[in-house]
Amino acid sequence: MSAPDDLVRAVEATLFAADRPLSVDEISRHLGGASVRGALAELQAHYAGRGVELVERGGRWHFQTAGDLAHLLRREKEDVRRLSRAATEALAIIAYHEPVSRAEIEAIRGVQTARGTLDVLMEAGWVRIAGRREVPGRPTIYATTGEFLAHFGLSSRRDLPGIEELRAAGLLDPVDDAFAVLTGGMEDDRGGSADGEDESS
Amino acid sequence: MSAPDDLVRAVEATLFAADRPLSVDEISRHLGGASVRGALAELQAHYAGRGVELVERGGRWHFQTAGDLAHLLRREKEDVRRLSRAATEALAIIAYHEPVSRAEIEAIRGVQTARGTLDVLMEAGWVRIAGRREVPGRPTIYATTGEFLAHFGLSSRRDLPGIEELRAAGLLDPVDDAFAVLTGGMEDDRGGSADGEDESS
Amino acid sequence: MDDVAPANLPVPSLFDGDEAWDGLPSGGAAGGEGGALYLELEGWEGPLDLLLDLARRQKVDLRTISILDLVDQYLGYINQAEALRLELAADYLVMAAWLAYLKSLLLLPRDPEMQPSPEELALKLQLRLQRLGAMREAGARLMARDRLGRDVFARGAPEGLRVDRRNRWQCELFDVIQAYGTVKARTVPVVHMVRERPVMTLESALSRVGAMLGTSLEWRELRSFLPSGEGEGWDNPQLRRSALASSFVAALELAKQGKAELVQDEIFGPLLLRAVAA
Repeated sequence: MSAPDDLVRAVEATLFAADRPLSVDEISRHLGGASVRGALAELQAHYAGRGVELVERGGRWHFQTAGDLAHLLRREKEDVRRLSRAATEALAIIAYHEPVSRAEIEAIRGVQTARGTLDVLMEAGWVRIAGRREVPGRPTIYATTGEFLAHFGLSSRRDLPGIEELRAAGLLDPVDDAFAVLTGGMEDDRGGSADGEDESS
Repeated sequence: MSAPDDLVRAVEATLFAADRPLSVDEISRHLGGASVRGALAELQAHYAGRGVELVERGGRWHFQTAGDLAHLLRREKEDVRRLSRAATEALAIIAYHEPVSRAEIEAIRGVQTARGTLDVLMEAGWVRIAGRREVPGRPTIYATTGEFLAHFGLSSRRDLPGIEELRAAGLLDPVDDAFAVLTGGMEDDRGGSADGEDESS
Repeated sequence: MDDVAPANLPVPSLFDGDEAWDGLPSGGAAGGEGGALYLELEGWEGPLDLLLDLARRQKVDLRTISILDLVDQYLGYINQAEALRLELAADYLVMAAWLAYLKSLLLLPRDPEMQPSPEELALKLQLRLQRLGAMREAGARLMARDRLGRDVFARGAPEGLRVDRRNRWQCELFDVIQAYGTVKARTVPVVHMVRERPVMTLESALSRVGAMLGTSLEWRELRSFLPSGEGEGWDNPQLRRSALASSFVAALELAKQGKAELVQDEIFGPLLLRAVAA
């Protein structure tokens, strides 16, 4: 590689330090009126095939990262994170009851659901907006996605265990047995009433 | 000129695109963990003598225009902060003695350091608080930053102009130490009077 | 005796002659010999700074400055300032006093007992001037380097590197099912049932107290109206408390109906009760 001459070096440095693309005239003016076209051509040849290229766009010259390396400018980093309990509950409710509005999710959870919770489920790709309910206020309704089924190894939502199976598995027992004990232990008959709803959908 | 290999191109592109100097680790992490030292050396050699150079400053690498082109590129508009004499001296003392406390700076300068002086240096990003000295009073101690090295074109503090000579001449030692050496170690009371504003602390 | 630079002491050497001082930022004041000093105290960063500048004007290596000359120059400077009635900061005056003292020590016959000797005091001053001089020069050399953003430039318009963080959310099917179970269990309507507790009703207290009152015109304490009897559970303290409360309300009711009199001599004292004589 032959050493570049001073004009080439000056053009190279000028374009490198410029905060915007420069026209031939601007470069020339910056360098005391020197004729810079030859230097530009030389630089362009020099940088061809390198990680950085000298390009002309609409009569203005600038350095830019080589097109095939553009992916280096944006790198993705994945953080593995566990779904929060609130989000897991919301997901479960959507899966069992879909399509549901946020108000319905809250009614079933008995707790307010933060806006971010549904965003997380959508970011995860498991929940999608499934339109609007045609009732006053036209609330957005949510449903699960194909990705949801794939991620959880379900062939369809029918694969989700029904209420009776949940009961059999003890999953409907109150979590907080300690609470029951404290309040006098009469934790028995909690009405056949409650489970009536929907395994269906 | 042989075509650069993919890794060299990738390192070149990454450093060109970066908006701040990058450490070897950062470059490597950005490129999926590749070992980049060889590529850096190759790039540095390739750019030597061009209008743009690859430099290492305090362990971080960046491209910058060649120093000998300063006369072409110097910009009138955004002139670099002109440091006051007090700030310049304080900066030199911190750089050559770091880490130092304010009292140590004042001992060398023989004058109190105005509150704003160190602030200016910290605001410029050249000086940082480096903890506290574990002596009575636990004074804050100051040191220079990577930005300081980058701004003044120093690869490391070893590059500080004349630092070896100064050290060899004992001029980086406190007056009392130098005095003890010169007078054969009589380190007794120090003339009680006006020069008493201790170098110690 | 003029030149006090201690020739007998080894002195660190840094600068060869005065070239090294060229190019330094000169202080705010300048001036030639003999009173041509003009005064510009703002220009000085303290007395040491002034001394250093005076020393530099001796045009010699800092190792060989004449401390006595330096002292004279400093004192001359201060005198001039005072003659012009300039207000001098205290530290300049302190330094002047100390230098005058040092000068007298250097000129007077030597006191061999004195520690440290005047020469040593002078040496210390010289060491301090050397250190300040060294740092001043270092600062100047630093400032004169090719500086990023002034002499050399980073890329003007870097594309920038971006790291997009993405979350990969983790959750197992079991978590979902369990969560549903939890929600269901949590929101099942809760039925509250109050357990039957042992009480004495107001009605039964009223009839009991009323009946017992009819047979006695003596004052009797309320507690004596309470039922007792081991087998019937009247030893249950809860039941006894209930009986007392109900009997008290019954007594009030009887008094209100004019069938009984109530007396209590002191707060929390025994509550006495008897039938009203018809």
